[in-house]
Amino acid sequence: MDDQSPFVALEGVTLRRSNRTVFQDVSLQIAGRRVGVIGNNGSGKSSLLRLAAGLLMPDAGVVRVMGRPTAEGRPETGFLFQNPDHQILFPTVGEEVAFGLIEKGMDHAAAGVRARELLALHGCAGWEKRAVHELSEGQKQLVCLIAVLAAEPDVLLLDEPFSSLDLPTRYDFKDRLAGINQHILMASHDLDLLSDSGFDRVIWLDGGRVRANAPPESVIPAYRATVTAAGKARTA
Amino acid sequence: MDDQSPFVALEGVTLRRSNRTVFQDVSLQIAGRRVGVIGNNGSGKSSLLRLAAGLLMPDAGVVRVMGRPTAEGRPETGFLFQNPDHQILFPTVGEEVAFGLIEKGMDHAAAGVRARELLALHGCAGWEKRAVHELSEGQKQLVCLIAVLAAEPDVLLLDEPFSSLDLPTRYDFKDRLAGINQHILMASHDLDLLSDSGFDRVIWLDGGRVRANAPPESVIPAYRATVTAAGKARTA
Amino acid sequence: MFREIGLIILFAAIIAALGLVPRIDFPFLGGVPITAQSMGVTLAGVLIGARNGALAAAVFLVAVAFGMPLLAGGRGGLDVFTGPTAGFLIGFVPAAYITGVLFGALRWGVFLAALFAAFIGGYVVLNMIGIPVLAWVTDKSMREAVGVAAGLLPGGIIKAFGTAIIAYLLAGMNFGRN
Amino acid sequence: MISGYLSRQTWLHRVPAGAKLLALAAVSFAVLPVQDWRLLAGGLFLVVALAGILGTDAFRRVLLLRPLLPLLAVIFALHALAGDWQAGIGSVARLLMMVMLADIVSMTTTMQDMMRALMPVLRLLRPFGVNPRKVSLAVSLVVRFVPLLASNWEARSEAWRARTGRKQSWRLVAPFLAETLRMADQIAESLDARGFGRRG
Ligand SMILES: Nc1ncnc2c1ncn2[C@@H]1O[C@H](COP(=O)(O)OP(=O)(O)OP(=O)(O)O)[C@@H](O)[C@H]1O
Ligand SMILES: Nc1ncnc2c1ncn2[C@@H]1O[C@H](COP(=O)(O)OP(=O)(O)OP(=O)(O)O)[C@@H](O)[C@H]1O
Ligand SMILES: O=C(O)CCCC[C@@H]1SC[C@@H]2NC(=O)N[C@@H]21
Ligand SMILES: [Mg+2]
Ligand SMILES: [Mg+2]
Repeated sequence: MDDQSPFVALEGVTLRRSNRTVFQDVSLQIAGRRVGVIGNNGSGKSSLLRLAAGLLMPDAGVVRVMGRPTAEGRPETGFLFQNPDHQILFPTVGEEVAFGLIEKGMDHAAAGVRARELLALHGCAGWEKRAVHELSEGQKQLVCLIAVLAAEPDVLLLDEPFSSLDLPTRYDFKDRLAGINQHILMASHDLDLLSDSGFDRVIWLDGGRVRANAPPESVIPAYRATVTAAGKARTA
Repeated sequence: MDDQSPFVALEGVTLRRSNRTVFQDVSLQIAGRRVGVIGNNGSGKSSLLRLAAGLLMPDAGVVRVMGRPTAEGRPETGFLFQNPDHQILFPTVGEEVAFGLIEKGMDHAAAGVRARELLALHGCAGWEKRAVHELSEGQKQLVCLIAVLAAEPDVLLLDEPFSSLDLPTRYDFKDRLAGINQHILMASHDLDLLSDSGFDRVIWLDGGRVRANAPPESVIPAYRATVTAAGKARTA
Repeated sequence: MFREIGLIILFAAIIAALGLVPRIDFPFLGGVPITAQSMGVTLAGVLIGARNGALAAAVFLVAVAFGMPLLAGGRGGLDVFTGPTAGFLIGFVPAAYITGVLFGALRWGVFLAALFAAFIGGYVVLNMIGIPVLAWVTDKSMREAVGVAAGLLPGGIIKAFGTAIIAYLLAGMNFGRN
Repeated sequence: MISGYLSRQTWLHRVPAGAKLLALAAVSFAVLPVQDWRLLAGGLFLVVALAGILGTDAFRRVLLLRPLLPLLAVIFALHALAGDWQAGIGSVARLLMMVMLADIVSMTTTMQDMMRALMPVLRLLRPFGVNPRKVSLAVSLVVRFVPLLASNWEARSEAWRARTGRKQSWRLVAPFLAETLRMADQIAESLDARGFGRRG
């Protein structure tokens, strides 16, 4: 799939989550290699990512990933949950990272070896036997990120991947992501990161509507300006 | 208690968390109105806050809050957990916010009214009946923050309070915190926020040791420099 | 389907976690411990239904057979299936199933229905399978074995109440099912 | 995590798990109808000898079956009181033998080998809607969720202490149960997101 055709597309999508209408007849074409999603809390960023992952099905309309409707089967995406506790399945770091590889068909032993390598690559050498629930929050998020990247899916859906990471790890991943060949759709409140990490486009969600879908140079300053104005209004 | 005497003090503290020594004979005086805690993932920020809240007891040494050892009884602190899911106890937003007020002795009806007021003050008018687990992650964090501030404890221990908040809410709280009269000890990876929100001091933890305890103007650039150097080394 | 897998795993884990409650041994029970795990089995039947409850019990037993120390007192491995309480263990699966079926069928209100279903599943069914196997494996006479069943009655009643109370508490709140 | 697994590798570790399971099943069936106490005592002796050959650590591990002792004593006493001490010895020997043998198999087989060996059995259940891969994943996840239940309770009571300054209370039961059930959804969603089940 070339970079111009959309890797995720919403066509007349309506989404309700327990009585609350999150999206109402939204159409959106997401194309490019790296696309950011910004917007206030509750604007629908996580819901959009969940739709693309096939974790939520639209109440009306169609969501396509790589051209194929999610209703026809779960797309091959990697999903990083905003809250690491919602993602972690296994007691040890090694199993957590190996799981995606095993699901892709790698055999257990090879997956274990590969998991060790990947951990070492990200500065977590020797973590495989550590209990996941005894890690700090940032360490947990890092393990989740490594686990998602390990499986090398065609489309990466990252929900606030850096919210608990420390500065050096953030720098590391900025470089990592720039070198990645897959499609990335990433929700983030870290506007600096989105403006200077080579993102092709940024989507600005506002109360479930698409306010903008354009290069970061134009969207981010616009979002910032609105927000600062609103902030002033609120304190006034 | 004046601003010069420490509101939290560690005296020869050793802390082990399941076989891992987090702090080894650490002594640290934390004084000032607003104090930040920075450091890499796993450096011990959350552990320090948990010690101050009396949620962890040191294996050796003494932790004092407002002069009183935590071993003698839990200090009157407000604690914001890094992960909102670890904090939330009640099904609805209203109960969650009212809880701290009721604990302080306010009667149920009055607490309910006050909770509604506080929610409205922070732009969450009408949220009291909403189910907490149906909020977005950022909305959850906001509710937790409002709930902790509601009880107006003498010492506020905030663990990454803004990690999932959107820009307008961050701005709001920056102003809010500047106007607060209580002591604040706040762990954060948001260095910009710590440098320009009137923090008195910043503590830099590094692998369980105190690397610095000084005004932000000196600590934050030093941390940044080390981190960037390390980041460069890692990619090299 | 995924939600069901989550529930099955979770309830298997709940049965296992109830193994952390210390077991009580009385000499007159001839080696059959009083444990909280049979309550977990009835809880599964009541809360996630007959089929899923039985699957949760089965997953728990498979985990035990694989050698995980999940039985009360930290036991696990194949030996428990050749021991005197093997019948009770195997009985966990039909016990959960029958508890679930009864609870689903009875229209008496949550508390009473759960109480009755849990007693039948967690006491009657378990003993109907457990006692003969006990007699067989240990060469006890049926008479002595039935004496054991009588000794298990008070615990059986208490645990049925436990299941009923929890079912009642959970029915009173919407526990986050979307 | 595994109960009595012997990490030191012995020759019995190298015997295929399937063979060990079949042998165990065969012995169990063969030994049940036997009544002669001398035969049973002889069998028990062989099993004890097997543990001895495996090494002192294995032998000691088998002796951990001590909780069975009161039961065995009761069984023996009942028979003895009835005037048939030989039957008593026979019953005790048979029970001990089967339990020890099963213990030895568990001790020398990793969980993964056990899973692989039981796969064919699970496959037989396919017509009844049993998916062997799902069962084995479910089993490994059960282990994770036991400590997680405990830490979930810990987290609730920590939140309670942080916010009240008091010790945990019965009022935590409701949020604990609610959170626990929510965990089921999270497991399910995470499994789904991680691609589980896409490969048949
Ligand atoms: N529950 C726990 N049990 C055992 N060890 C733990 C636990 N929580 C944290 N640790 C360990 O203690 C050390 C300090 O962790 P802590 O959570 O204080 O770090 P932190 O500075 O808050 O990190 P982060 O920036 O990721 O939040 C780490 O090595 C971590 O792995
Ligand atoms: N599980 C849920 N059930 C019902 N409503 C939900 C649920 N999760 C989120 N919502 C609602 O859906 C809307 C969009 O939420 P979403 O999580 O997509 O926001 P978001 O943009 O990711 O916010 P944040 O920046 O806080 O992560 C919000 O109004 C939220 O309250
Ligand atoms: O742990 C075991 O080996 C199995 C114990 C089975 C105990 C049975 S279950 C029904 C009855 N109620 C009890 O409390 N104990 C027995
Ligand atoms: Mg979100
Ligand atoms: Mg932390």
